[in-house]
Amino acid sequence: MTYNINEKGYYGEFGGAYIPEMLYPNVEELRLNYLKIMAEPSFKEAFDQLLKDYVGRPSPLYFAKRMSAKYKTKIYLKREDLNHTGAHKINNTVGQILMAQRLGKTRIIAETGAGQHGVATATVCALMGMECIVYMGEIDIARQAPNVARMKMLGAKVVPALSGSRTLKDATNEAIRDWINNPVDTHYIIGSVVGPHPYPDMVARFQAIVSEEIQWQLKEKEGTEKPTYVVACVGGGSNAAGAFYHYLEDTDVKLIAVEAAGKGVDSGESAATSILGKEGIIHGSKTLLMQTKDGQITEPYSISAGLDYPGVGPMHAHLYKTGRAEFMAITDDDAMLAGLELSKTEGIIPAIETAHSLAIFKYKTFKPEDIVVINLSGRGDKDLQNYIEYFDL
Amino acid sequence: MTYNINEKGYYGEFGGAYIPEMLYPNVEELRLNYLKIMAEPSFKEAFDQLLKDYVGRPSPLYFAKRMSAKYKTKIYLKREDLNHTGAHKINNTVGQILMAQRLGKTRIIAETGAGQHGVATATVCALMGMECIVYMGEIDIARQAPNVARMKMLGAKVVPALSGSRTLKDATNEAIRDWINNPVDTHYIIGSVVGPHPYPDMVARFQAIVSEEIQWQLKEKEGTEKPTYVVACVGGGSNAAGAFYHYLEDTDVKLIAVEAAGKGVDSGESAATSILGKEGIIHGSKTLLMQTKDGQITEPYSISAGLDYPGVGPMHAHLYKTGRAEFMAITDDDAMLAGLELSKTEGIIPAIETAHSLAIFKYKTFKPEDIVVINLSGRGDKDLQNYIEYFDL
Amino acid sequence: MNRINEKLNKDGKLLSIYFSAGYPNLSDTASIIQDLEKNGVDMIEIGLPFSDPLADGPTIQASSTAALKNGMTSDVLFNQLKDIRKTVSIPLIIMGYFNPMLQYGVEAFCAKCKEVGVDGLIIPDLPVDVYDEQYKSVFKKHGLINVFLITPQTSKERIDYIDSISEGFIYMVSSASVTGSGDGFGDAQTAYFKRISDLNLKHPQIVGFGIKDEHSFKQATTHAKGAIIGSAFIKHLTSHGTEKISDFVENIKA
Amino acid sequence: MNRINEKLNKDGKLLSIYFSAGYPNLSDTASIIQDLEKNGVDMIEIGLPFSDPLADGPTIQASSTAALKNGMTSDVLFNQLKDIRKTVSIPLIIMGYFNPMLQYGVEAFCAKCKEVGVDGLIIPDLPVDVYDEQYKSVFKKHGLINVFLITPQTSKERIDYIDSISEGFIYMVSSASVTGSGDGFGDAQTAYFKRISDLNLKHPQIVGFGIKDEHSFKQATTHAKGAIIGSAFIKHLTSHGTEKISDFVENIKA
Ligand SMILES: Cc1ncc(COP(=O)(O)O)c(C=O)c1O
Ligand SMILES: Cc1ncc(COP(=O)(O)O)c(C=O)c1O
Repeated sequence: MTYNINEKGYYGEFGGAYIPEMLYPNVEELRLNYLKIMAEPSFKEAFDQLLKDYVGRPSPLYFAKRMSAKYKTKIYLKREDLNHTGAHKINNTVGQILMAQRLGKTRIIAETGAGQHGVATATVCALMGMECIVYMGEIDIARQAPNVARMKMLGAKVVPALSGSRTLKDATNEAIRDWINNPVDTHYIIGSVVGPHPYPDMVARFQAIVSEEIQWQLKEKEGTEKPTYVVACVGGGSNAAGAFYHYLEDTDVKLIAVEAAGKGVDSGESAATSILGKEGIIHGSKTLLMQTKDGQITEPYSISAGLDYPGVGPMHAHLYKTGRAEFMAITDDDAMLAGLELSKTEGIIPAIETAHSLAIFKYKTFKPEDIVVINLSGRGDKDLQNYIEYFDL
Repeated sequence: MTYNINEKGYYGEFGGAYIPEMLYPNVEELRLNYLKIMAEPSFKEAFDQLLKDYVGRPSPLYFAKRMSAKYKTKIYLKREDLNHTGAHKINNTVGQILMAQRLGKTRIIAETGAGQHGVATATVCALMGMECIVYMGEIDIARQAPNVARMKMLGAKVVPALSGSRTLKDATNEAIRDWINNPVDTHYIIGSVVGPHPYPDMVARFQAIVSEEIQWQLKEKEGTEKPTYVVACVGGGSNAAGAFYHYLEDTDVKLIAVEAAGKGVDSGESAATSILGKEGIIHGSKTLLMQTKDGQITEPYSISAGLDYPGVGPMHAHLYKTGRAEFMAITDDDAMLAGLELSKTEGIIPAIETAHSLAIFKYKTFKPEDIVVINLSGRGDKDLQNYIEYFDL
Repeated sequence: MNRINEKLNKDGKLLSIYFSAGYPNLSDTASIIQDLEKNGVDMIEIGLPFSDPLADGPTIQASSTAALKNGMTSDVLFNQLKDIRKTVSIPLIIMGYFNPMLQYGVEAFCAKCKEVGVDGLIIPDLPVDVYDEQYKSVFKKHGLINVFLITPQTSKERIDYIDSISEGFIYMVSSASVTGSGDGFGDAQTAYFKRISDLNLKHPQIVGFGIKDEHSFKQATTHAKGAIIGSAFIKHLTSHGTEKISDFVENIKA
Repeated sequence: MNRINEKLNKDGKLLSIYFSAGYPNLSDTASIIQDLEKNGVDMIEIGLPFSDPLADGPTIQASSTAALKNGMTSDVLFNQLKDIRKTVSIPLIIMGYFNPMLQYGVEAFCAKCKEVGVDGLIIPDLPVDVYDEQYKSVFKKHGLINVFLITPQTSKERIDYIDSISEGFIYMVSSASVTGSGDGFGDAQTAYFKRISDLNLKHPQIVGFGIKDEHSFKQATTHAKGAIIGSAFIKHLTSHGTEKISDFVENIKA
């Protein structure tokens, strides 16, 4: 059994490219070229150079001494929060902008929920002098004003998605519509391991730098490349895909994917997609998604805008189905408390998305000799307003 | 002639420790021990380790391709904005918290203006489990709400300075008062190269990592350790001190210090301390400061809270007086435009403080073969509200 | 012989109309179909509404959303159609996204289509190759024709492939754009219609996307067997309700 | 002989009062000095207000700020004091921060002090060693006594050094704290007063910080030659104006 993608673009039974014919040429062009381009030495060089000098990689693997003492195990934090723009998202957008250039595209579109991917996309477009249009739900625009301002500072045009629930799912619909209308000059930078093949694989490969670095960094620190556990939160799944990537086939390394339980898995206000979802098609991919009995996609809920997505990438659907990864669901309240705890014990304010993965210590006990690597996917600056209100600071 | 400090704690005629007797034991303890402690292998190791794994050093030296093309010279950005907490300030607080531990202190106080140093101090206190009190002008508390929230998330107590103009200068007074009242258990983490000897020198040494890295990074990229110019903005002067440090005595390398001209050097609303200041004593140090004919310290003005300080560190007073560094004064308007320009051409939103150093290209022409290293002292997330309002985004 | 093929075999240009089932009111579906046939429409695409219709423009999306709010589901639709063949004889095609069909069960969905007298399906997000490998036999078993799309960007090779597995007509997307945009056809589009016509494919083409009046209908059918109108008809329903369907159809066929 | 030394040579405990020049009103300086002498105060510290008085507590800072607002400057003060020696004979000391003096010119400042009859200076932020190296000769030239502070944290060695370069009294800070805090003296402080007294220094000590009433004055002067009251007197001025200075002094000396 393999846990990675097969030559047809599927992880087990999940994946594929369930796209309208209008998108076929674009997606096919990408499918035929992405591996070839990524293998070109000049691409690799440009990608590595930007990750190093622009993004600030390698991101540290930090031994969290006080957290480790508190939970009586060895906790390492992979510091994606220190990347330029403040999250793992930029690893992918740097890769995709180089890909878009090599495909001769001149116009970039993207969707965004919390705005992190939108900012990361606007950033690389500014860097390359490319036109950038970001679709964002009208409601998210209102509640993520600082990230909207960042995108505008960076020269991007932010277009409100006015349909549906006016959040991430609808922004994605709008971006796809734009792509259908602009089939020749435009590249769509998807922000997670979702969408039609080859997006999930391409994004996972760009994010794989995370586990590549964990391997040699852990070797330096612990004499082994293998942690006992790798833990990551899952919205679409890209930071988890990156953190898991080089460990996928090595079942000695246990994987924990943490989803947002919102107000409780069974509360009706949740985003615990794997647990609550059923097989279906969303945004071009066969995967697990939250939907009505009748096949209408439902609106999820989480306090964290970045986990507030009704689907999950096909890799994660497969990891769930096969049991390769353990899936945990963490509520808003537990996540917020874990975010505060990390702030006070390690001086790191995490994104609320990330805070979900830090909350697992409340529910899971580790052995003193276990090495638990948590992917610290982003910093909490964007979430301050939320923290302030929640804790009445 | 030396441009660095002498054994008596002076840079030329500037520096010294003009402190009340109540502070003498504390400052003297520090003076007698700081060099010894910094030279201890265990201190060095702990400092280097934290800078690497926690702060995320080395910060990249990034060749800004599009800015370079635009201004027809080679522009490198030293990415202090990528440090944990988003500015150079943390280099110093990491050093000082280790110093405080070795001096047996258990309680930390700090002053802050924009909140960056307060956040950096609260961060290292959380990391070490130390009590942290941050003094901040009542007016700054109101206009820098996100940084206040960050400090509280990190477990620090933020105390409003209610006297005087209720900004940075007064917060510093309050911090000094606190120290006078708590002479035994407390270490005062000053946030810039200001205050009584040995603070300016100690802070400069902690920030010197910046130019240490520039040396080997530039060697890798350009085959020489020596840029033609090193440019940095100056509030108290710590990021400039760090960027200049290893080049101080090498007059082949030209130094440019950029101060805030506010609404114009001669507008009466300015913070161009070196140009407008006269010799005097502020916060324990003999230096240049803005004052009335009668010796009362005046309140400066700049759109950037971090440059809004009526004094400047004694090192910079000396660099100004001797002509070792060129001092330029940049207005609010020029700085804001330069911040927007960097965002749109390189995808990096700088702190407004930093934006001042980017504005020099409007006034100074460089040769195509010149290597201009700009210390990108911090990221602009904290300034978004200001940018939004200024540009009506 | 499937009603779609029968219709395609006849002379003359075909007018096909799309609307969202359950719009403007939940129970309008059957009567709209009846009215359309009465007024001389040749074929109908019944839209099965979906929460996230990413290949549709704002007009169809809005009618979909309204229909869902009205309570439309696959079951409701089949129920509304259960006696449709007592009154209606033109070809009926369900057009919808794949996920609701997948949840219904593709086999069960096809069986129901056959039971109520639906002749074919258009599923924009079911790719040709997936259909070919996994679902063709089910569709055949229930006598359903699956209709595929081509666009100006579709390669000759792929057109041939699509032609080879098609059984009714080829849905020729007028331009690579979501439904409801554009304003009459320009030179590039009419050249494209002609280019495809000149390929002499085995299956006739019906143009969709951007047809809204007599003029664009004529343009589209100069080189193609027929044309489908969607957004323009839905706008008509939104403005005039279900009373004046005859006006709309007469205007096209004028 | 300097008036300060003369006073220190006399028997009995000395009451010294601090207030900010120019407070409550700009022109109150001289009359407050006169009133204080009239009511039996032994020595006066005239506060030269400063924008950033970092060793002072909130009360003195507030009176400083008010005095600056009233228009107090070094020049104004010297002008107000120009005839003071016509009416006042007790020692007068100017207490202020170093920067205004530096701007005035230390030499010029000292000359002016001498001219108007000021006997000494207390400059909290002028360190002993800087004074020793750079300014001692200027002070001497103008017959001014510079007063240094010691605190409970000051080492024996440093106390000896300070004693060696002092010429009047040693300002013994009651606790290492800014002015105006604390509430009577505890065991630690009285032990400290005794410890210093037992050193038998060359120069007498006068206690400052935290004295506000008869009780604390008695405590402070059990082992010291005198005590300085600052914040408590300023609070009195704030509440009662300049009319009832006698009440305040009587309460202390009761
Ligand atoms: C910090 C952070 N972590 C995690 C996520 C979730 O996305 P993914 O599951 O693709 O990593 C987001 C999305 O915005 C994010 O900003
Ligand atoms: C980003 C940034 N740059 C510069 C400064 C000015 O301080 P300094 O001159 O000590 O570097 C500050 C102070 O807050 C700052 O936040």
